[in-house]
Amino acid sequence: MNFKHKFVFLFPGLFVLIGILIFPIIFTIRLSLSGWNSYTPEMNFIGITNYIRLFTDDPRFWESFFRLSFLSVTTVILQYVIGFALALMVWREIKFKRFFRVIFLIPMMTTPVIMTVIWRTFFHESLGPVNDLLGNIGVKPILWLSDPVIAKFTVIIVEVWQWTPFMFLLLLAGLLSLPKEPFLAAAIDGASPFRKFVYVTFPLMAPISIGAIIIRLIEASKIMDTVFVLTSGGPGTATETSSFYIYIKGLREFQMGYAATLSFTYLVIMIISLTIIAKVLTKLMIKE
Amino acid sequence: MNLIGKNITYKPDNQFHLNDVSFDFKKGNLYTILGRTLSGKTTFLKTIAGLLNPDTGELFFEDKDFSKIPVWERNVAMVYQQFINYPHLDVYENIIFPLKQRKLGEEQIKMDVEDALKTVGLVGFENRKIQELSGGQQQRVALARSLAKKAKILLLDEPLVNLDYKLREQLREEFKRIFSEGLSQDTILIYSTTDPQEVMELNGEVIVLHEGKVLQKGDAKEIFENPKNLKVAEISNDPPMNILRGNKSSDKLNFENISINLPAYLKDLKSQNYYFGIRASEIKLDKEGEEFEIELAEISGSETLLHLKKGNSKVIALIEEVMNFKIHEKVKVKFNENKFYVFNNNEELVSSPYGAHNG
Amino acid sequence: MHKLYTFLKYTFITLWTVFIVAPFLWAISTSFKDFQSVNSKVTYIPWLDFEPTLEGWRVLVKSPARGGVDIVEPYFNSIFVTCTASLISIILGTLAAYALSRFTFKAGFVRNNDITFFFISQRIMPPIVLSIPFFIFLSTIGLLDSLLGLIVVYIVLLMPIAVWIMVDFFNRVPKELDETALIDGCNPYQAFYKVVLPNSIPGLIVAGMFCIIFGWIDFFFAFILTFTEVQLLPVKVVALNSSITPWWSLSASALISVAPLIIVAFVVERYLSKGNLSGALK
Amino acid sequence: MKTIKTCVTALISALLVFSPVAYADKWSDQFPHIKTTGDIPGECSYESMSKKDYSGKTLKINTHAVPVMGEPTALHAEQFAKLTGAKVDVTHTPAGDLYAKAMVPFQAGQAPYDIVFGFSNFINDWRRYLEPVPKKYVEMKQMQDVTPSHIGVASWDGVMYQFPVDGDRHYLKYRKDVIDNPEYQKQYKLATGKELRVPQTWKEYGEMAAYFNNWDWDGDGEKEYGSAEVMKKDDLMYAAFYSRSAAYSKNPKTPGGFFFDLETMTPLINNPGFVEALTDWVAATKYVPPGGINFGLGDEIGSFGGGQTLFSFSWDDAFVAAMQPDSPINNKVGAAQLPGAMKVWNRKSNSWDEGFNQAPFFVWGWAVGVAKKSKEKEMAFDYLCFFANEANHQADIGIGRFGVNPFRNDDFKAEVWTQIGWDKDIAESYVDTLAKMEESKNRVFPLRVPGTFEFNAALATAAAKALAGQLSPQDALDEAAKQWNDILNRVGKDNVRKAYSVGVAMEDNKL
Repeated sequence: MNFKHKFVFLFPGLFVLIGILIFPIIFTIRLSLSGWNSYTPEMNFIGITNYIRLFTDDPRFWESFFRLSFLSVTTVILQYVIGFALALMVWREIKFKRFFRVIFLIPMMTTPVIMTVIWRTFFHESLGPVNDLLGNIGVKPILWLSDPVIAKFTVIIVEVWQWTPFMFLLLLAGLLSLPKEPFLAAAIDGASPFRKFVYVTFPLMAPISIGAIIIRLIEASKIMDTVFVLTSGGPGTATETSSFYIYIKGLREFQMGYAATLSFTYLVIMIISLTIIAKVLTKLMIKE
Repeated sequence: MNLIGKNITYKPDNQFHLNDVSFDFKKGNLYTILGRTLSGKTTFLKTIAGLLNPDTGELFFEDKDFSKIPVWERNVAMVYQQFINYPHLDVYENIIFPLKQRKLGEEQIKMDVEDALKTVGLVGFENRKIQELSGGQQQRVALARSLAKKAKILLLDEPLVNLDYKLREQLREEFKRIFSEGLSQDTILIYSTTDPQEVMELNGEVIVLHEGKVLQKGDAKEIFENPKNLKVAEISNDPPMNILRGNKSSDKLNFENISINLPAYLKDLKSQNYYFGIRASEIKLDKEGEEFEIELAEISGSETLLHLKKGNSKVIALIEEVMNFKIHEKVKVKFNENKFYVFNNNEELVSSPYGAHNG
Repeated sequence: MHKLYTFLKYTFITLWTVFIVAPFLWAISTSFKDFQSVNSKVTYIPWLDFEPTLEGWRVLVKSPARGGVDIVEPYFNSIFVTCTASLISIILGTLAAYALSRFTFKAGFVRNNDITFFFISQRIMPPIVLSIPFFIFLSTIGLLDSLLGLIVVYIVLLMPIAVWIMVDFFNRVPKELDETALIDGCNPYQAFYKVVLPNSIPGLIVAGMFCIIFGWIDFFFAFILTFTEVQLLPVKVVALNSSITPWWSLSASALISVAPLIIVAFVVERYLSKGNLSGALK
Repeated sequence: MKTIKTCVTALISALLVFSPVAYADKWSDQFPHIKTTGDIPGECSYESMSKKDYSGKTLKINTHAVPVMGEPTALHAEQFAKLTGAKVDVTHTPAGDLYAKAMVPFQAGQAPYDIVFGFSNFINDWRRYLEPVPKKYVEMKQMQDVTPSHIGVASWDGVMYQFPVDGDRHYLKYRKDVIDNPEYQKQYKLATGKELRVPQTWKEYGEMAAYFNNWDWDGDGEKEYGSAEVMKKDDLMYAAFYSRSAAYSKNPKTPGGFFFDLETMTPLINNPGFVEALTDWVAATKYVPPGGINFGLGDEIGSFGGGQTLFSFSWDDAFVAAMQPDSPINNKVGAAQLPGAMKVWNRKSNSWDEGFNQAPFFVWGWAVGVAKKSKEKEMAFDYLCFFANEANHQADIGIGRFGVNPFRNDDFKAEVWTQIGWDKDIAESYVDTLAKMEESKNRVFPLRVPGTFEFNAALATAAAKALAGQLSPQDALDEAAKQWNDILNRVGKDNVRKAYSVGVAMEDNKL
């Protein structure tokens, strides 16, 4: 179909979005070419000095970026696997189905920046219940927040708790909308549950899976509230992620120009890598 | 006062959906578009409806430039192969939807709907939800909506293809009745299908479409008896016409491993290589015939389809009763030598058992 | 084999439920504690392990002059901003999604998919990237520290979600449905609101749910873009985080802030159970 | 004449403060907050404020979260509104975001707040957006009692930008019931051959903390630990590091800079003094409670105040909180100056000077200013003046959670504290500690230069890496020093030197 009316549908949303965003984006790019900081709050022009600094003299940003990649990929894979498993389990008849479905949805309704405060007390190494309960069965206190390696996994645990419901909901809805015929066919062939999953369910779910994974990757890559509240990027810089690092540079140290440089670079990298990931996933999961 | 299309071409993404199609449809007539899946039938109908704008070409209706009129003002009706109704409305609301849209008076609407319901046999189903109906009933609702509208152009896009065999047969019968009773002389009815049988039964003007191109126009009998070329012969037969490469000698038709006595009507044919076509129904089991090996036997309805093989020659035979065969079993079949179509190396019809000779 | 599977299934579900519920139980317990019960040793059960107090809850409605935070007004602000921004995003997003799903757009190398990606890509930007430009932007148009200003910003945040879900949804609604409506005499607008919209309610519910969730849980923009006139719930709650963290009132506020969304969870589940949402989510 | 008048009012107010009976007047009836003292006459007393009329005007304030500073701000705002008819809007912001919350609008040329709370070391970044405190307030009686150190902290180059409402310093808190316990003294002597006493040096501190670590020494059935310290990166932790470094690096024989050599602007933070302090600190990770390496100030206060550790050192808040009547260690804590060291680095001779050295760290504390772009400056200063009036101040400093700490000569009297239920010897050791810090001639003031945040953040990141074992102390501080040089180049050496010279002048007792 092709009518001139199509513009009436598209343009309000598109122009509102562009209208609100055009200034921030141009501003960010311009800001990234300036030396704006707390002591010289001016939009001066310093060329690509900031970019040179980023690419030659800021290993911390790149470390934070690779850390972010690790954290977001790991959490999203876990969320996908667990979310899929849960969705499969409450897909068909099961006792208290509706109860479980509601329970499984709730974590994503919580405000991360508030809920993580609860997690912090939960994992508090000496005053939190986890180490206390583990202590009762003779486990030594685990340094949930202060060991550089374990702290990463604590962040992952919290993220998985918060966002698995998102995967769960998308995948459950996907399962519920699957056509019945292929399952009947498989049942007639007497396929085992495992084979049924591999040859019927999973291929049918592939497009939904890709969509869900990409969206979760986008969201997970912004991970910041959790880190901010849980560990402040510590111990050392062990849990610092890109957006948290940008936050530090921008709103803590007030190197606005440089933070804009980081932002813009980050944005470009993310758009490119997400596009590639989407392509690769499509290749891997959908057999022609 | 006709619906006239001139040189219509629609070619999105550099692929022809319609390729230089012209036609002249008269009111009160039934036209069937015959073609395989993806041959451009739906595109053809949508172009007439106004859902698609052709890249080039002209469309006139009642002497007006139809392309200037948007779809919602064209007064056409269309039934899709998917059973498209408004799921949020019940049967009655579905049918009055286009009438309300045209702001007809309530009395008028009521009468029209009752007529339509009666015609499609859904009286008493007015308050049913669409999801509660069977596929056939859903398609009747769609048809009723189109009929109630009394549109000047009624488009049916493979309306029966998604129904099971039995329903299809039944509805096809009803269609014949509806088309003859329920339509005014003002209406142009265009019916697209992949099924040659339907074309035969509906018995209208036929347009054979392939890859967006019109291959042949004419009445059903003409298409059946004189397919202009090999492609038409394939499309207009189900199962498709068997095509065998062979040559004509002085008194024989020779195919690989098989030779058949020359029928009288082919006497004047030049001796050279041809494509020979023969319908599946013209190959019969016969103890006197050639021996073939069965590759596959399908039973469909009251018929049996045999896929046969001899050397590299493969043919399909249609047996008009249900029989059981084993695969690799050998059977003897005979070709009806009086029913051979002959096509030259350009795949054009040279000779038909029904008389047309093109050289 | 089957029994083993059932056993494993219920074990896994139970474990996961415990994992999900645990922090809430801990928060409930903590919300009745005082400084002592939190800081001297780990305590769990009120009366048994510690003497419960309602102080943590009282703080939420007390005036700051008496050591409280008074979250009542921010609570309603949050509800208002979230719902309004969600509504606008859904309206604009649904229209755009419909256009992207049904019509073909071409401008230079830009195609439908690119426009859709443009919408969704707005979610890639971490809030920090946008916070300062938005500050300048809103101050230029005089909307800093106002509900309207926040709504404007949240539209950018939420519309991509609405577009993403609705494009998917519309792609699953047969386009023959709208074509039929057109043929039946509807112009494209009528076809949209008389036929497409009434059949898109499941999609709209899911999109609405995601918009509400992502609007409700935002902290960063609300934090940067408001001062004294308008306060949203998360900002107010985070402002509890003094140098002596009042775990008890933070726990209470965490519980209170999730409460309205649990209703959303029930609504969504209801639609899921009826199977109505099936088409809504890809 | 003026002196006499001051003396008289001081005398009167002193009498009022120390009178054992609650003083009832019409103001304390209306405002129970000041029921102990009643209104105390002064420029910004309740009486004086009630004569002002700000009705129809609105005052906007951004302050810290409730309760620390946030609660007194809101409380005095409410009182101020009642007295003057003004409308006062108060917002609360977590400590880490106070800077940005004010700085973003400042830099955008906005003044959404009339009054902004922050830390005193924001002064250099903020002062161009702040209105200097008008002469009439600087010269008023109420201000005369503020100690010179705190006037210095609130001022830049002789101009006061921040209105003194709080005084801050780091000092040592210890568990009296352990250190003064003869049993433990014997036991400790037996085990280590050393005296158990208030630690005089960081080495002693470390030894004692290590000894009293990870066992139940107060008999409550829970394990206790050696020390609670702010080790969480970015959460004021660099202040803890400077406190630990002062004794090793602030050499009275080498004036001219603690953080930088003022002449050459070479960062000093990787010299052996700082490295020694960081080495001590890394060792300290062994005797903090589990998770202690991730403690922020709140955790530190909670941990020490909850009776979990033997030592703690940072702001007053932990001490005052621990001394609240409902605290489990009420009257079981002592205060002392920060430990010293038996050697101090001499950067001139490039060698250690042996001998005891101690240097108090006047860490930044709460500070508040009035925005230059504010339209209600007069009202804003009146509010601040009212906030800090004597009656309010006396009432505020006794409430631990308020975070208002002594900064007036009057505060350094034991009676102020015994009155709110402290044991006499504790109150005396407390005021003695504070007074000695004021008297010290070897003080360290926080870094207040352009880019303060970047410098501190770079140091905190490096120190955190050392604490987490990612780098050795020397490497970590070398990395920090390298970053300091980068920042210097970005900001401009001369800019930093100019600003830093103000602080150095205070340290060298020239102001």
